[in-house]
Amino acid sequence: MSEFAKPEEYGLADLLCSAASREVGDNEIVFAGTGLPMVAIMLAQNTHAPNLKLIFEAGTLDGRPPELPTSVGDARCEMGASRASGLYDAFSIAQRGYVDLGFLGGAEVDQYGNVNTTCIGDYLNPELRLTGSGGNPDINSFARRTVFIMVHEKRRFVENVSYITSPGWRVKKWPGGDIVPRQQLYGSAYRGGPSAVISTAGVFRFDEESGLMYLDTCHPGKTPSEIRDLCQFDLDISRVKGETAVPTREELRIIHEVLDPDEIFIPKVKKG
Amino acid sequence: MSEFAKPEEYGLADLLCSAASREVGDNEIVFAGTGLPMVAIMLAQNTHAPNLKLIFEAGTLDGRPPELPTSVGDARCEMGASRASGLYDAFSIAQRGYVDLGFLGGAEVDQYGNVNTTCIGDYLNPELRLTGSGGNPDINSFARRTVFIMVHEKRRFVENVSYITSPGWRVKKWPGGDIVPRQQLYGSAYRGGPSAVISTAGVFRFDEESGLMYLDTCHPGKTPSEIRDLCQFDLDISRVKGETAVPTREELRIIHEVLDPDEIFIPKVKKG
Amino acid sequence: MSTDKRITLQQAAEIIKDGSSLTFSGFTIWRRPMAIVFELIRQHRKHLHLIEVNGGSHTEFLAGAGCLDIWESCWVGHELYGKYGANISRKVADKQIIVEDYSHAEMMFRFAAAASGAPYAVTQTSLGTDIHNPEYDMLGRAGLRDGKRIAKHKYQFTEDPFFGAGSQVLIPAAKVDIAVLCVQQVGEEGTVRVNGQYYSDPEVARAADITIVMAEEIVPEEYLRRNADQNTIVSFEVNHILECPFGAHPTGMFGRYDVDGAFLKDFYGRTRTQEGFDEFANEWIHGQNHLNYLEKLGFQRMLKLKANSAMNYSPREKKGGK
Amino acid sequence: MSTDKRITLQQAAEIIKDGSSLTFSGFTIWRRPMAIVFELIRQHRKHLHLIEVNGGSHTEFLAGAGCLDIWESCWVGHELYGKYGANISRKVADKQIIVEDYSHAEMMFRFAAAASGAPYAVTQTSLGTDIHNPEYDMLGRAGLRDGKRIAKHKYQFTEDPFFGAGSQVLIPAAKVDIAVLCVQQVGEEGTVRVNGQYYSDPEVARAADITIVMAEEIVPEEYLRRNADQNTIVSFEVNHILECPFGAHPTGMFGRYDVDGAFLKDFYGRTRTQEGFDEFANEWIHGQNHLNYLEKLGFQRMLKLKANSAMNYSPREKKGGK
Repeated sequence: MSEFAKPEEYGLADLLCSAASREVGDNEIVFAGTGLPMVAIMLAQNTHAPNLKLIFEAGTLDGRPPELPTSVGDARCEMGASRASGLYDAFSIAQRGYVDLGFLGGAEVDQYGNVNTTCIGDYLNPELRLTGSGGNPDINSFARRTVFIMVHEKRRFVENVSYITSPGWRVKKWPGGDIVPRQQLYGSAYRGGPSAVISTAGVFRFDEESGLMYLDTCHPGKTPSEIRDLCQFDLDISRVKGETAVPTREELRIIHEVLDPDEIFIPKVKKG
Repeated sequence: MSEFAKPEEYGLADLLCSAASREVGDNEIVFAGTGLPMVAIMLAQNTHAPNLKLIFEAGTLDGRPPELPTSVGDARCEMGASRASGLYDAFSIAQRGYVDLGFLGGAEVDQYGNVNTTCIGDYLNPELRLTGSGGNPDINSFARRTVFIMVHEKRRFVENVSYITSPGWRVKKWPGGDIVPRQQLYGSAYRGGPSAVISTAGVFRFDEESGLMYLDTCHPGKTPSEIRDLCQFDLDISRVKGETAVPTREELRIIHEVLDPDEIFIPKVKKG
Repeated sequence: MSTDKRITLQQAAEIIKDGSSLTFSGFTIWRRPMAIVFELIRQHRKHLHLIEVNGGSHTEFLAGAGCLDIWESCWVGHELYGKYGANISRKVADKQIIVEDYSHAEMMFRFAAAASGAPYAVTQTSLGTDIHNPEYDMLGRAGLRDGKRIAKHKYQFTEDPFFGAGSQVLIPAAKVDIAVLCVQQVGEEGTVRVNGQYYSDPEVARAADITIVMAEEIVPEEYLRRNADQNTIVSFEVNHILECPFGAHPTGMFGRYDVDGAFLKDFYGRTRTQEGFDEFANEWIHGQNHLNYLEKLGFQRMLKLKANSAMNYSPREKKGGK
Repeated sequence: MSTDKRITLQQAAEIIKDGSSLTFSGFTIWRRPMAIVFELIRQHRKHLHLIEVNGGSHTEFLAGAGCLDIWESCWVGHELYGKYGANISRKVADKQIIVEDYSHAEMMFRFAAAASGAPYAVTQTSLGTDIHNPEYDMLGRAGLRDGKRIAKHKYQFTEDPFFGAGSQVLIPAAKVDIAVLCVQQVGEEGTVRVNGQYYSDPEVARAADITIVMAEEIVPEEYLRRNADQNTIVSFEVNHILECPFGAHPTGMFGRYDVDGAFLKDFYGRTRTQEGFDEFANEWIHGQNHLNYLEKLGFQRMLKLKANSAMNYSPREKKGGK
């Protein structure tokens, strides 16, 4: 492994991308969304996980794009792929249980890893309608692990999300809406759930028993109590392992020279 | 239309094939099984119904085979087809309601057009296990009209078939097995049912109200009462329209020179 | 041999009546039948019920122009060229559009059910989310669930009786009057060959009662039938066809042209307000036809978007720039 | 780069254990993995549970050889070369094989459900027939419906709650241990390209827990990946691959060779009795390997079956003669 970069050599997006890529194991089947998740996965593919299999929601299976696609519908996804088909295929494969890991984003997250990408405020009288679910709940329902990449702001790490778009470790059982453990509701489709949230402040994981979020590592320069203060719920900071590992120089080279030279998703750090 | 053939110029298989082909309208979407039904449909395609669309169960859609396929899985099916795919496509198209007409066969038929292709004798202790259903019940469930082509023997035109493989106009409502009108059971999937049985003795149709079979036309040389005696149930012969129209010389030419020159399905009549 | 299926762009839009339910080919900002969408706006179509696996720039155009009463889907935005659907968002806040939310897989399975003639699909996706919150059944709240084209229920829950797999959510088939597709090639008799990802095109074509296919080129039917196993949609599933080069612009088409990112960024930036949308529509849609529109875009722009035949995308397109 | 997926014919058969449930590619007498079927017979495999969309000559070989305990399907025969499945028929009468009957569409939908991870499918086919007669639930009668691999019920009835479409039959997903496919091309990493009709191959490959692909040729993976939209099955759905030219004989393969009708007629004619079957197996299967088998068939026969590249079938083959 090449040397770790110095603080002035990388930006926050580089750090997130590197941290996210380390969640991927070799040979895993990974479902990738547009943007930073896509860069993170392709970084893993170009470093420690050369045999990972990439699925793009629009219908590209085991894709090996030579350059970064702009979205999962992009023609760039299909270069070198095993099969290019459609969404029925992609979601059937996911529901069938092939997917090891999904990378997702969100506007709000709660302490159980429930994520909102639908609206801010009351659903029936929304302050702001967002993009909607997309495949977020689907990938999160079916993958063994999911990793969320999020901007860390206090208004985003909340007690209760405005709308549960994507299921965490404690979910609502309808019609009553009682909160129940995810496994109880999913039955034999249960395979796992959110395994990490990588925010701009730190890396968070979930307690297996309680389903509650805890702080795993702080990004360089942040302290556990600072990060706790950036959450509306009472974040468990008792299990912090230390600092998030920073990107290596080789990772930075791949991100900026190979994957995203045009800075579509990840800006370069201005040197000097 | 060319002249009708003389009695010595055609055989029983020619007569059946010609009669069956006349059940097809132009521009109809037709689901074809292997054997004589396939010859009949391709005869229609080569005469009065040039724009019929042929579906083969194995997954060929709007096929235009230049020579007779040996079965629906045959590579010959696919020449000139709009799309070659698979059974999920073929059956989805059928269930979606695209199919106007299906051509089928059977070992036994009852007075309501229920057909058996599964076994002779008690299902739990069969005298003879036959091929099984294949797509017979599926095509018959979903098409607007179905035409059965059968050998006429008294043991085949029965009061009750050993096993209802393919649904007629009165069917069994499970779990009790009460006999109910087909439309009642099929709900919005109801589009029609058996419209004709073409046997080696005559052409039979069904009364819209009672769902009962009646004799429509007798093949040349057969009388209504002879035909009634060839049925175990009390066949209605009060509505006979006359004789089944015989093949034309042009039809015979197409059958024997174009479609089946090797006499795979239809033997030539020995002249002189 | 067959009846002629060719129609004009104007006729295509006229088939879609005020109050029709409709759906489209493509995925977010790829292979959307934009030329027909623009024509619908020119013809001032109203009260449309848009049901789609996912939304995109075309949804935003229709929403901004006031064509939509109902939008049933899961996502809208312009990907990296505009992070959310500002027109949908504005009209939802103003209660001018009813939005019915499903998940992406649910929308796909709803169309797959309709395409195979089943009244509903069975899935385990999105259990425990607010997508299944009975309070958020917006078509139900509006009293529109008549059980005819709009199902009596948004969803139903049941248990798997066969393997004890647990809770299942049943979701109704997506029944839709008209599907409008935008593809690379269609044959004279309606056979469609899509190159690259086909997204949900085969299912939406089969789910709809009427299917209109707009293609970059109409090719001899016989050419496509030489390789039946490479075709995507069957002749008899297509009712009408038309040729319209660059008909997907500003969205992209595999093997033909890239997404016009700069155009979408401009649209996204300028249409947060109704006034902004109206101005944009006056500039690019009203008083134009497809050829004027292309002239206005100009050769330089279109040549930059043109895909390289070996790569199927444009190596010149900078993805909308910074 | 990836782990090597190549195995031998013998190893392929060894993956299928006594008591396994399995399924195959192909349609009646087309693209059946006969070389592996013969090897299973040589290895005296027992107690197999064969679940297939439809049966064919391979079913008859396995039944005759005593490999099968259970056969769940809808049809067996040799098309025009043998009008029914005499070995299945004999073993059913003797109660040596349990047959569970579904309709053809039901079998297809059962595999489609399994392939998409759903526990069951919803359909309206075959309502009112004896396929749904509760007395004829043969696996239930045998006490085998444990709700694990074999569903607790053969079917269930329900009403459509969404559109009032009426009675629906629910049919359980076809869960199966191993799928064995026979195709034209497989890449080194497992990508499959089927030419011509793909029958139910994509669904059975995805439904099974382990998928073995036997191909006429193993081709460079990179060759197939140049045109991803022409491939049929994804690399990671395939666990093992092997190359076996003429591996489908006596069944046919689109673009490669026709059905050997004379061989099937001979088989059908000689195997009505167990003695006849045993004699046929001693002549063609036991003590042979695939190469001996081809030598025994001889060049003349195989050249006659060889498909014309432009037509994808053999213009020389007289379809088994009269």
